[in-house]
Amino acid sequence: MSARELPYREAIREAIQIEMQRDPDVFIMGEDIGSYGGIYKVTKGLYEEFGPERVMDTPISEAGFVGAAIGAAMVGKRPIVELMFMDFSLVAADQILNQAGKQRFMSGDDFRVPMTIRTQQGAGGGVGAQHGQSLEALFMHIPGFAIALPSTAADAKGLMATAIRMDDPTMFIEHKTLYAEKDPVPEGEYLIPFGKAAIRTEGSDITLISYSASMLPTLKAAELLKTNHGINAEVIDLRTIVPVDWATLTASVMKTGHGIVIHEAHRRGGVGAEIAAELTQRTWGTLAAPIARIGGLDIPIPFSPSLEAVWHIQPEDIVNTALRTLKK
Amino acid sequence: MSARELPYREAIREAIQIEMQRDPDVFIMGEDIGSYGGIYKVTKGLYEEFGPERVMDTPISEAGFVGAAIGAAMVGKRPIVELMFMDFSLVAADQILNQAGKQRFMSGDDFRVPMTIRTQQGAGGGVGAQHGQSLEALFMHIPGFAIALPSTAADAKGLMATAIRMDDPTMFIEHKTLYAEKDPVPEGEYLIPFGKAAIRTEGSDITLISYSASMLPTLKAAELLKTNHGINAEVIDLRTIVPVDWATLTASVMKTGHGIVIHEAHRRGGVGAEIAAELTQRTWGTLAAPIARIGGLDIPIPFSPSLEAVWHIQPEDIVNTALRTLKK
Amino acid sequence: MSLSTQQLEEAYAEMLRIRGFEERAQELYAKLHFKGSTHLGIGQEAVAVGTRLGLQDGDLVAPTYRGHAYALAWGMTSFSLFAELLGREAGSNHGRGGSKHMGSAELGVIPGNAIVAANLPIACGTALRAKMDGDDEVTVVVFGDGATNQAAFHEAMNLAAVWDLPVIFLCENNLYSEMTPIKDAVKVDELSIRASAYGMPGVRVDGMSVGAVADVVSQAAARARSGQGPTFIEAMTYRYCGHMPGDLCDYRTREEEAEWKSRDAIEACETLLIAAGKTPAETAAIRAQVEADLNTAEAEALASPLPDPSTINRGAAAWMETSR
Amino acid sequence: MSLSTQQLEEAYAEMLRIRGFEERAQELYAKLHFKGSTHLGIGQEAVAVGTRLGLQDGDLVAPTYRGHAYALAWGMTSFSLFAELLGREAGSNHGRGGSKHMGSAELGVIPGNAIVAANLPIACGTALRAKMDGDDEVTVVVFGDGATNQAAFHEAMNLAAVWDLPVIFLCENNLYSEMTPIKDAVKVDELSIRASAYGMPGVRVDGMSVGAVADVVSQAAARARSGQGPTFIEAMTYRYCGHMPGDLCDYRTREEEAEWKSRDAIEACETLLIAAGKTPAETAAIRAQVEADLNTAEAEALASPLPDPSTINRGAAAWMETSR
Ligand SMILES: Cc1ncc(C[n+]2csc(CCOP(=O)(O)OP(=O)(O)O)c2C)c(N)n1
Ligand SMILES: Cc1ncc(C[n+]2csc(CCOP(=O)(O)OP(=O)(O)O)c2C)c(N)n1
Ligand SMILES: [Mg+2]
Ligand SMILES: [Mg+2]
Repeated sequence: MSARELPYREAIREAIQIEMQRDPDVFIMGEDIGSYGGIYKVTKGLYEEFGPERVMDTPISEAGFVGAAIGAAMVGKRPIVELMFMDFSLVAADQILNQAGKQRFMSGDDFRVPMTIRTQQGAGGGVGAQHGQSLEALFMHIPGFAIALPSTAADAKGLMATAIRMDDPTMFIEHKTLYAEKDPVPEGEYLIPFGKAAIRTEGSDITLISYSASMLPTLKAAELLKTNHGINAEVIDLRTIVPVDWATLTASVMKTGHGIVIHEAHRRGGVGAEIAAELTQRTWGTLAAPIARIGGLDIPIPFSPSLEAVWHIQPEDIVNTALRTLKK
Repeated sequence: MSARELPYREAIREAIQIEMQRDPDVFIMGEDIGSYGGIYKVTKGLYEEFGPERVMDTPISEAGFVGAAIGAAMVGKRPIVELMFMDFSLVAADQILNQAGKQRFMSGDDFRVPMTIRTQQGAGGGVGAQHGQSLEALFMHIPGFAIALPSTAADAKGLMATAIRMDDPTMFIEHKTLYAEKDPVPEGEYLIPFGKAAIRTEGSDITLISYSASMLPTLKAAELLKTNHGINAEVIDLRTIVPVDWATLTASVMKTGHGIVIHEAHRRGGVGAEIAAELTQRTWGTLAAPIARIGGLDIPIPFSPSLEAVWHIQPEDIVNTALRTLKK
Repeated sequence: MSLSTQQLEEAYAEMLRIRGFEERAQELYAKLHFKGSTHLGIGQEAVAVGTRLGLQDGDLVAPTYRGHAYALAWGMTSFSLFAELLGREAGSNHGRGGSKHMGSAELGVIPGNAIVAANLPIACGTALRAKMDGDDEVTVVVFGDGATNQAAFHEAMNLAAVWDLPVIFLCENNLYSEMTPIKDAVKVDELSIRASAYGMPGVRVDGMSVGAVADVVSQAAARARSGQGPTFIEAMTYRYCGHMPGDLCDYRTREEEAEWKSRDAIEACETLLIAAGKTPAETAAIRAQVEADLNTAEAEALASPLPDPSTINRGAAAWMETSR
Repeated sequence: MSLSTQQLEEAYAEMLRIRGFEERAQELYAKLHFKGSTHLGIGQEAVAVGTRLGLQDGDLVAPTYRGHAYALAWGMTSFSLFAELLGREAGSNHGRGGSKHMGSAELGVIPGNAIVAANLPIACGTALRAKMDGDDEVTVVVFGDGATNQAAFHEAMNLAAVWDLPVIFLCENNLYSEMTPIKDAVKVDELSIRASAYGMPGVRVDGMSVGAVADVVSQAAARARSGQGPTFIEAMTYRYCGHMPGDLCDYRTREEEAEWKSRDAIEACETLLIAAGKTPAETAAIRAQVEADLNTAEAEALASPLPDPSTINRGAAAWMETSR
């Protein structure tokens, strides 16, 4: 497969476009995604290609249209729903957590919900406490959704296509600060399985585990560790948090003996807690130090740049934690 | 303080009653809580004592009346809101997580939200997938609420009174299977601070950490461990999960070298993950085995009794995990 | 749409079957054959049966937790419902759902929903599919008077209206949401006025008359099928039983109950049948047949096995881990 | 309520102040003095100013993310708003909230809300307090046309109606929710009809006329104060600017914009003032004074410091841990 550079937003669009061309049951709906092309322009051009019936603008009724997507999915469609900001998932939380994720089980496998919820998250740039949250832990805890949080354009394309084709509900969480990031992206149909982490940098001293936009400070920290301290970090991109690729994580931590999980979401009760607790179980005996966690501070996201910078994870936070973990 | 036996539901009622007598700004609202006294009869008699203005029946509008409680709290009231089943918190999730928990911070400390959300959770008895969930992890992850999950009538009384008097939002999570459980409960004003765990059984071999109704199988497991295996478990009741009493937990695990966290909520991304990850950090070097976690299975709660029994934690599950942890 | 004798007879049998089922469910619960509450529609049968009569094969229904009547009216067997109530493997949902969630993909029954009003948006979705695919299938979604105060009601009503969806919003106004009288929950006298907020027709109908219900439903269905969009129907009805087991109904008067029971839909239907020439012996025979069938189904369900615990994964997605 | 010359003059100055603030906000954003979007109400000033004129001191307002106008009309200083925009410690929210959340407990401004319609239930709560305590304070809650399709709108409208709360629901119908025209989002012609679904009076008013707005608001307030409950007001207005920075408004026509601008509320107010005997020199002096004040406030805000990172805990509850 040949690849060309494409920004993250366009890679996602391409996956949706190809899936809509392949399967007439795929459609997408959300607020201002039609002729406007979406606030972050992910759906730009789809309206022109597929028309208002398959690229549907909705009223500001998240619970309503997520529910409508569930219903359509239960009778054979493959809807994609855009939630403009992930924070708005909370006005649709009942439909997402009590409905979509439970229909198949409660019906004794009589109904399935092949729906994809697309949304974007992330602080940074003054979006504040109600437009920047990273809420993936909520959707990980309650069984129902497979969840992807791609950090590269290629992953975004491959995981989006897989999500759309899956027979159970998936949540596809983009990050607002990644939309313009470019990567080589394979052309045509391209699928990446859920549950397969990517080793971004090989290393033998410590395993850094992250996903989504937090991969950026994590990769930066790995560089700093190497350059300034001669430490070889292995950097793993989880890609999906449901399911988690335990095999890759376990093998890496067994090799390095040290691990840190890094994510932008609040640390308390975050995905890092699950990874750290479970990995500790799985690698006990080879661990040389407790697995550390780094997350957003345990307060709402502040608006002011001087406070937002403290709230956010910096590469130095990761470096310092690595040094502490390695007792250097 | 003298104490008499009182069921859990009456202990909660007594705390509310005393606080309503003390402070005219305290009021309570919810569905069918007035003359009917609430589905689980917690508010029985309050309507007669305080009248419809302070014991308010509401339409089926959880987002609406949680929001109204927030607004009232922002201008000086101390509302208590009953959410009939915790599962219904999801239709009010925006008000709870995006509004109540953030107002104080976003306003630069200009507004406070001294509101208490009371609700009940718990599987068992065929309540099924939409009426039995334990969702505390969701509300722990997003900063905002202090969260209590009492397991005894006395704790329920003391923690409820504290919750009502707190100046920030609190969530008070009852368990439907505990309402009829009796304990000695102190009379009159009685307060238990948040963040103070209770050691229910002292022991030196392994620390069992739990809360709410899962204390019952946990205490039973401790008995079985003692009787059948000569193992002395220390049993700790967390009482509040925000804040967590790290000092008590750390001291215990440092003493025993082993720990298990047990809760009814799904294990993945549950409170147990946070406790295990953090305790591992805090007790590293004294830990003889990884801290284990036991939770509800990672599927919606099944209705049928034969499946519900498997979904639920049994004392034997805890015993087996303890034996495995202790390598016995 | 006035009902033929044949239709009246079918409606009569169906309402009897529903009531007989509900009464047995009540007893099974009282005798501790199952747990976890159940919400019965004794007294409300005409709404479900009239609705089904007003529709066509292939039309979908999305009921509430008080959904047995619709499941039966849509052709699900009483055996599969008894078995589901009892949590048996042979139940409509293989025991995974229970009383509140009975459904059938084959028969067009979207599972009942235990969250008030949550099936309204979902029904917009099934209707959206029909519209997208150019099928003339209609979805009817059922909910109570109290549900009209819940958020999802509003968003679904508006979506259906603005998208001209082939959906019928069927409100069973039984005057109470649990123990709260509707007059304490809304300030309007008729709920049907709520339709006007969405530019949707709203109509109130006597829910104790199976013919009247069939009538308005068939008109709404015709509207929906011709692309004119949704209709809101407020069917005035009454549940003779409590909201749930143990509810003593002390929030309403015995007089009110008696007044509604005096207009019982099954009795009214029997009177019509007699007037149409049926003999009391013939109606008694229908009753007896329904009773016998229900007895058989109940006994068979009671004799059928619970799910094997090792099959707990049925209906779980591949990535749900169920080991402890 | 027809406005006195004195009131007209105040309204004129206030609308100028608001527009001047918004234009400066736009420029500050364009010049990268702050980030994170901001939602301006250029063109809609008469709604905020008329509303404040129709109310009394002590009445509360709960705006949206497009809330600067209300914050200013309720007496918050332009300095504290500039400083908040810029994330400074001296800002109304000490830089914690930003453009969308400006509020003041002292002045009765419930913080703006970045979740569409979320302030409606909250406003029911502040009104409930007044009712409980027997105060005759009124709360006005502001939202857009698009917000009337959001769940919380519905629940709040119904609660307020059934509890006779002293609250005014003020809908700024500017014809668009972000880029979506209201006619694509609802099927009704007038949003005010939505009030009837709750048994609440609904009225439409010209939102480009400060007097007309003051009029209906003061009537609604009188109703609320006398215990008769809420009113829904639909104020027809138009935002001259985009929904947010970068919005090029290519979803609407230049003709439509011109038509609305030809009815500009500030110009109309100036015409009235001149008709009432003010000279052009006098109105120019008012303009100049407003400009000068805004320039000073803006400069002071730009010169004021950002919050000290060590104070990040301000407004955090005791149990929030902020160490990493
Ligand atoms: C969101 C939500 N809130 C509350 C409940 C609890 N509940 C179950 S049924 C019911 C009453 C519903 O009344 P109505 O809509 O009139 O229907 P009815 O039960 O009378 O048929 C309530 C409050 C629920 N299941 N879901
Ligand atoms: C629940 C929710 N959904 C979507 C958004 C994104 N959003 C912000 S403003 C807006 C448009 C609101 O339109 P309207 O209510 O007409 O108010 P206006 O902005 O025109 O003043 C939308 C969709 C949001 N903030 N909250
Ligand atoms: Mg009802
Ligand atoms: Mg608008």
